Amino acid sequence: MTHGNGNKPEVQERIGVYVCHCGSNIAGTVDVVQVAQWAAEKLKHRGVVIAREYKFMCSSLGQELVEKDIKELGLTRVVVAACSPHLHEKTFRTACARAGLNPYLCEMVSIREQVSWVHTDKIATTAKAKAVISGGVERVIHQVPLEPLTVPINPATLVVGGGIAGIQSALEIADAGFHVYMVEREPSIGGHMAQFDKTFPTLDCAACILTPKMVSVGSHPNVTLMTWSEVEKVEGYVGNFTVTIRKKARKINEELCTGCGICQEKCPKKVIDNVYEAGLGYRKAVYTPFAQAVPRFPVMDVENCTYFENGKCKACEKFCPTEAIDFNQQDEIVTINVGNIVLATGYDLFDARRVTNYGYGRLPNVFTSLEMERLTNAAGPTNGAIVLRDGKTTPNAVGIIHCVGSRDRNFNNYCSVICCMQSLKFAHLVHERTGATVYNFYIDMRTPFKDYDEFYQRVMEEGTLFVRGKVAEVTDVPRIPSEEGKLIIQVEDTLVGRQRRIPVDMVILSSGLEPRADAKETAKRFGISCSINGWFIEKHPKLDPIATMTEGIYIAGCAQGPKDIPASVSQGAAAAARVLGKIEQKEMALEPVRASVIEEQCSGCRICNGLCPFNAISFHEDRMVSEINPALCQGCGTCVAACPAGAITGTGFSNDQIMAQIEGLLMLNVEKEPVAA
Amino acid sequence: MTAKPKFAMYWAASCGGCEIAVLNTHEKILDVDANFDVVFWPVAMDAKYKDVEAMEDGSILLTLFNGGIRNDENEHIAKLLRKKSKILVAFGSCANEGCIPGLANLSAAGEIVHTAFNTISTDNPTEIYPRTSVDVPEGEIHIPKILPVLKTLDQVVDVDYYMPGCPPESHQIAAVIDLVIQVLQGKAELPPKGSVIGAGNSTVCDECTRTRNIKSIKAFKRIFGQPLDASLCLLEQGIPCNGPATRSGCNARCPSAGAQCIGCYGPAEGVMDYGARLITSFASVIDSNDPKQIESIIDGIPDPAGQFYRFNLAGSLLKAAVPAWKKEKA
Amino acid sequence: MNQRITIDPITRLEGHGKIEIFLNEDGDVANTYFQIPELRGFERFCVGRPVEEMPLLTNRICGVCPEAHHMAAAKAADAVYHVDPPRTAKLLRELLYSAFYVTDHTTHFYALGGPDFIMGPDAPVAERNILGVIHKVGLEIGGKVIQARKYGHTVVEIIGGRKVHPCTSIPGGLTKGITEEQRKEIEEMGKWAIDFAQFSLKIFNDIVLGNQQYVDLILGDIYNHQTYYMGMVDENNKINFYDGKVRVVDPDGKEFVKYEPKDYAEHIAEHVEPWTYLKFPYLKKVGWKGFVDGKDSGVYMATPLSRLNACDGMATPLAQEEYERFFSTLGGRPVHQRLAIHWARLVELLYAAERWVELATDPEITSPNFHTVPTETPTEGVGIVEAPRGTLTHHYTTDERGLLTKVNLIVGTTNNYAPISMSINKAANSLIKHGEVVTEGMLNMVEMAFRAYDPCFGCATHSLPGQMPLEVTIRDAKGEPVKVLRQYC
Amino acid sequence: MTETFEPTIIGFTCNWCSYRAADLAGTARVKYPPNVRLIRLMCSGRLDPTFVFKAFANGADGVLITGCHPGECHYIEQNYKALRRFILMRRTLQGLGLEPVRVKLVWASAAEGVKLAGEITSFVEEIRALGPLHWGKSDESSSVIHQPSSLQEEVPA
Repeated sequence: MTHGNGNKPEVQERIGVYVCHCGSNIAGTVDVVQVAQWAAEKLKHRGVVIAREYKFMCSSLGQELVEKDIKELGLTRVVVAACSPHLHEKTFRTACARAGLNPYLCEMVSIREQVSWVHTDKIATTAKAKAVISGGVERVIHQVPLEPLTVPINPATLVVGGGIAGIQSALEIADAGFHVYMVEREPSIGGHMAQFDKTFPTLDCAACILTPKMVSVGSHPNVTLMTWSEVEKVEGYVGNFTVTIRKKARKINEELCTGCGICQEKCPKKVIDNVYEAGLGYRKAVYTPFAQAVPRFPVMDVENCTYFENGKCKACEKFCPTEAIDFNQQDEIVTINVGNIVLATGYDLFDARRVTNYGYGRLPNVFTSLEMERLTNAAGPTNGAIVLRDGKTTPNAVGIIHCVGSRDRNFNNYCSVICCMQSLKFAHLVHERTGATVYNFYIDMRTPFKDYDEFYQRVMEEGTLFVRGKVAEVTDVPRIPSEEGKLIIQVEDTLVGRQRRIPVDMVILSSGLEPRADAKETAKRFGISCSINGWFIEKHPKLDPIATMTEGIYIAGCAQGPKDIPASVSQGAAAAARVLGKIEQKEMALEPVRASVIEEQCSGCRICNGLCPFNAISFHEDRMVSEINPALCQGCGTCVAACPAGAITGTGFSNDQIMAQIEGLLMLNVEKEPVAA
Repeated sequence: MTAKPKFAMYWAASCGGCEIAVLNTHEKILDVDANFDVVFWPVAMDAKYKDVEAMEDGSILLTLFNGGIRNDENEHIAKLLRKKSKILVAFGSCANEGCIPGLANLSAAGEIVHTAFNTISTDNPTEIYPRTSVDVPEGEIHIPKILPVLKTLDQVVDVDYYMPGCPPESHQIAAVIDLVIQVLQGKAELPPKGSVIGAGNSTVCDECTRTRNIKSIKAFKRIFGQPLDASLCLLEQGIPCNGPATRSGCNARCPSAGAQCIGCYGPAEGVMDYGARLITSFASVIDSNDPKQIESIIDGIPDPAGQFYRFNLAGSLLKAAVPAWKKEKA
Repeated sequence: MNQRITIDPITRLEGHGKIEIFLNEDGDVANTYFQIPELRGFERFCVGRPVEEMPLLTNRICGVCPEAHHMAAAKAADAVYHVDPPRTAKLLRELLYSAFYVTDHTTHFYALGGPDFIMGPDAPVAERNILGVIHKVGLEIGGKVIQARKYGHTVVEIIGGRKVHPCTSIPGGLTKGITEEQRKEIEEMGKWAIDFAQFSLKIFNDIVLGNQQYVDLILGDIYNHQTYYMGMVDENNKINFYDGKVRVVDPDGKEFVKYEPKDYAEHIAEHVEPWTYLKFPYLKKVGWKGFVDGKDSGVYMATPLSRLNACDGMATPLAQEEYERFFSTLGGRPVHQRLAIHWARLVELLYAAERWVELATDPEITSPNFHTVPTETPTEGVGIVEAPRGTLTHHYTTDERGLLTKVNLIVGTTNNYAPISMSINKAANSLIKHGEVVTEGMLNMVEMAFRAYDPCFGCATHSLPGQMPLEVTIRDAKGEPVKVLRQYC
Repeated sequence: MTETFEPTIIGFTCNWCSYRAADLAGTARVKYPPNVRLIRLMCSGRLDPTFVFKAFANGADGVLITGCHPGECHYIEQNYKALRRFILMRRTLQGLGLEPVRVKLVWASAAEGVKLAGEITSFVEEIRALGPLHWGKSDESSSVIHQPSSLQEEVPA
């Protein structure tokens, strides 16, 4: 019960210490030669049999040094003092494995990012490097060989969200010959893209490129499509998820329905279409959101259906040639088993009403970008005619405001990425179809990526006027006669450096993108996390933007953050590639950093039971002990730290290792060596 | 004369409860007498210090040592008995982890004396305090030196076995006596050196019959502040019961008597710091993510240091509170 | 230059008590010092703890009489919270306490103090112990003694949750009650205890009172101190161990004061000497006059004898008879002879056993109403009970959260620190004349004087176990040991 | 000590945010005092108070605990458990007479290298101002504590 008072038994391990110069990156501020000598002498009694320094440990020559020593000196542990383990831990572990040493017996300590690069005083920096190494040595002594845990992979995949990203993912996997379940919340797949007319910068028609893909999803033998459906529960772990899905009642028998559309024709009830037509058009109480909807089956809008309101009508039923109408149809709960999950749940459009000083909802001729998409759409409410709310007047002057709700402390700080290009697209379409004068109000013009800036040049050449400045206000209160009956845009032109009032007939608000309102619940349901802004968090912002912290769950499209169509498509495809990779492996190895319960020490107090966000901990009433499912465990170690009986251990980061590392880090103090000069 | 192995039991700074617990094994005492030559046991028989000194090193087979190391005499005898004994057992909470007297390590030893000699009923206008050596008219007389911090037995000598409890349960003592006798008769093996004996490896919850569920604490409560459900886990009722972190072996006596476990059996197998286990487990199940609310929930534990280190302070990683170290430097 | 006789204690080894005797040139006793060398500091480290923990913390002051501290602490905590526990709680606490008394007094009479009489002061050291008693009185007595201890501890466990260091008393009452089955069991054991107590008194009659030599010994001057006597009494001035007022009678047996526990500090003060860790309580209003007896010295005694001296009788019939016989035999109240403590202890043993049964048969004892939730803001409180070895006082002050800010403890044996020192001094004086060598029998008498008090320095120093092993070595002028005497534990 | 006191500080980082923040500080060559020595855990939820006590017992003058921002934990919500433990642990250490500022909890995302460096710098300064802790140091010597003289000094009259 006495702890850590110096005198430890002689160490049995044979440890090799390798100090990297990293050119001058480390050697510049750390006396690596002295550190190596020090390790060889001062840490001998701790089992260090060899300590080397080398220019670049990560080079093949450097790695060979380690391998050679393992073989020839019979090293049982390796400590590499170099850059961050996040860069080269794998490199050196693999090297050890090549030499026949269990890779987890290799400990990497960072003396670059956290030592040589952040300190200046060479003596102090060198001393700290020693401390860090002695910590690593103490830690590695207590490391144990670990074997990764392998789980079989169910080849079926769940894709959540039928937007372009999800569609791309689903098709890639299905085409590769594996089964895909696609779950879409709306009656039809297609997502936001289905609402667009033209797509920047090429201006090819969204429908033309999207609908074929939608059709092939709908008809693909390897795809089970579940629209008007939502995921309710996800259990299990990578390779073996069990997903519970609620198929909302369409009140239409999909077996019998041919999608002829007679029910929609006959339905007497007109309803404003706030979803697809953005409130500019009508649909019926039984409807398919748009002509090319996939699947073709309509959905009955129970809130608005006359029959459900007062028990009369049933027109649809009367006229349906296949008797597919089923007023008594109930929601259906379906459970499926899949090995991997792709989340492509998309975004919500920023509600322009929130920027009250721009007047949307109050000033009739202020439009949102989505409304504009519908107006310009040949299949839209005006058959593509760009007119004011009155439905006939063509505007003479149009103002397009960028960054509505984006890059704005009051709303969202981030850039929504697509608004600039979308605004340029509108500028072009307005100019092309109405010849009106077009003003674009922007903070910064952001046109990266292929052919984007060219498009910007083109729109400028077409004579669109660009005003650099954040619009203060859109008002219909004139100050001078010429402003009568106009919408006046109040803005500081930061290029000329003065306030301007620009009268126009029509204002288009280029709204930004926001995470789905229910993104956080969705994240929780799938065991992943959201950023402060609410976008799903990827495993690594640069090196792994597809995977998440939860094995077997991938993210694609705007659910991960604002992006345009090509980016969404590539991410969808990338997610598919990752899934296919997993499927091909048939089984996968999980990082062996895991917690486990020592049953004879577990008192069954159940303190740990509520602590695991991955539901890896279960309680056995019969034996009165808790148990951890290694496949579900993500290795965070929270339960290890919480167990009052010390009955939970965590591999890779065991108490012994960490306690030893603390002792090692502080050993220099015990030796009364100066921490810094 | 007698070929029987020698047995000794000694108390240092302790309350005598350990001796009573041994006497409460009743007839087992006779077994000890039958199988051992009891050479030294102040509470039960007379023996001379010089007798012990005269013995060969290692000539006592088994010594049960209870009591903490409070003064230099305790330390002196601990070292003597270590020298003379083959097997030295830290017997009872005091010798294991300091027990309640170890709470003295919350303050400087000087303050302990000062407080004791300035109580409301103490008549001490001239600030007289005990001194280790005093000149009386007839000559000089001495009393032992109090150590700056109370130490556990294994902080001053090497200990072979640990037998926890305040006091150790009589049925556990009886079991250990049986084991030792069996070992003497070659019918059993001694556990590895350093083992904890006469106790379980798990914690009190393991033996507690109260029903328990997934825990989620909205408020910590005082034991006397409200009626309690006699069959439900006390911690789930908000009572800071130390059972989850306290070594099993007592048959969950206090919880089954409606009182919270106060931790007299010390940490569970392999645990490095008893208090830390309670801090982390209690905190983990606090039902709030809001710092302010967490603070106010924790207000329900008015004396965390005492709550978590009631018996274990001297044996904890930190051994004593800052003042105990600070004052010492004076 | 003075010669020094070190009554060289095992305490060098025990750290548990030490006596220094200084002789003058003539070889007569110049002075004696009885030192207590340890201190654990409960008054200090209990500060900051929640008051409801005191019954658990102060248990650990003494493992021999944890029940006494548990009770005093519980009562002080009740007072701090201004809560009056339900009757059932009080009955249960006193029931536990009475059973404990039976155990404790039994242990002392048979294993510690009694052998002196049963075996006789001249009996060889090796025989003056429980085994000797067994041989003399008969084997079954050993079984009975063990039985008595067992029964007592069983009751403590049933009500207190544990055999040693009970855990069920909280501010406002208890954490649990008892069932009818348990009550029956307790009652049966209690009845047995009454028989046992009477049996013990019979032994005392036959062996001690039947032997004039012993009676003379008891009445001998060497054990005579004219001091004040303290004990707790109920509203009828009958002895009560658990509750009541503290009554002090003067050396003539007249009531000197009867105070409420909360007023203890007006009546008791503690004197300090630099050569010991233990303080010397005395009657404040009389004052500290040193280690002297008589009316003008504040020195008082708190033992079974002092309790009998301080009360007007016993609350139970059988004990009352014995009480009367006690004083008629010894010549009326008060009795100053210390050796009479042994007899007094047996009278209390009988009372405790009778009380045990009384309480166990109270209709309310099994009621589920064993706790009242405190509602008042905690402030300050004093709890006093009669510990077997003397009046035990716990005094707490807390903040509004019930965390202790002040703790004061005056425990059983401490009350007797001065009288014990005086007895030692007196014995030494009468023993050691001109440094002449004295007989074993006379030396034993010193020991008897000392042990009569059944000093428990576990309580006293808050550091020592129940009994004090003491080895007295008399050295001649050359410092050679000539005689050894020893107190048993 | 005549020359300025150089505190030793043990810092605990989580693998996903604060350790990466420390890496980022390095990559960006942000400078901070060398007094801090970092230990990598998978998650701040792994932080066992035992580690902190161990650090103090072995001579650390301060302990820095870092993790992902609330709501950004890579294990979803484990940093909240770290927060709860930190608060109760700090209370307990206060009860043991420790200046509460000697333990510090800092949230740092993988992108906040500069912030983390700043926090470290200010923490080192705070601890330097407090002076050495020396917890357990006096344990080696078991000298008397209340020689009459020394006691009189110790005891505020």
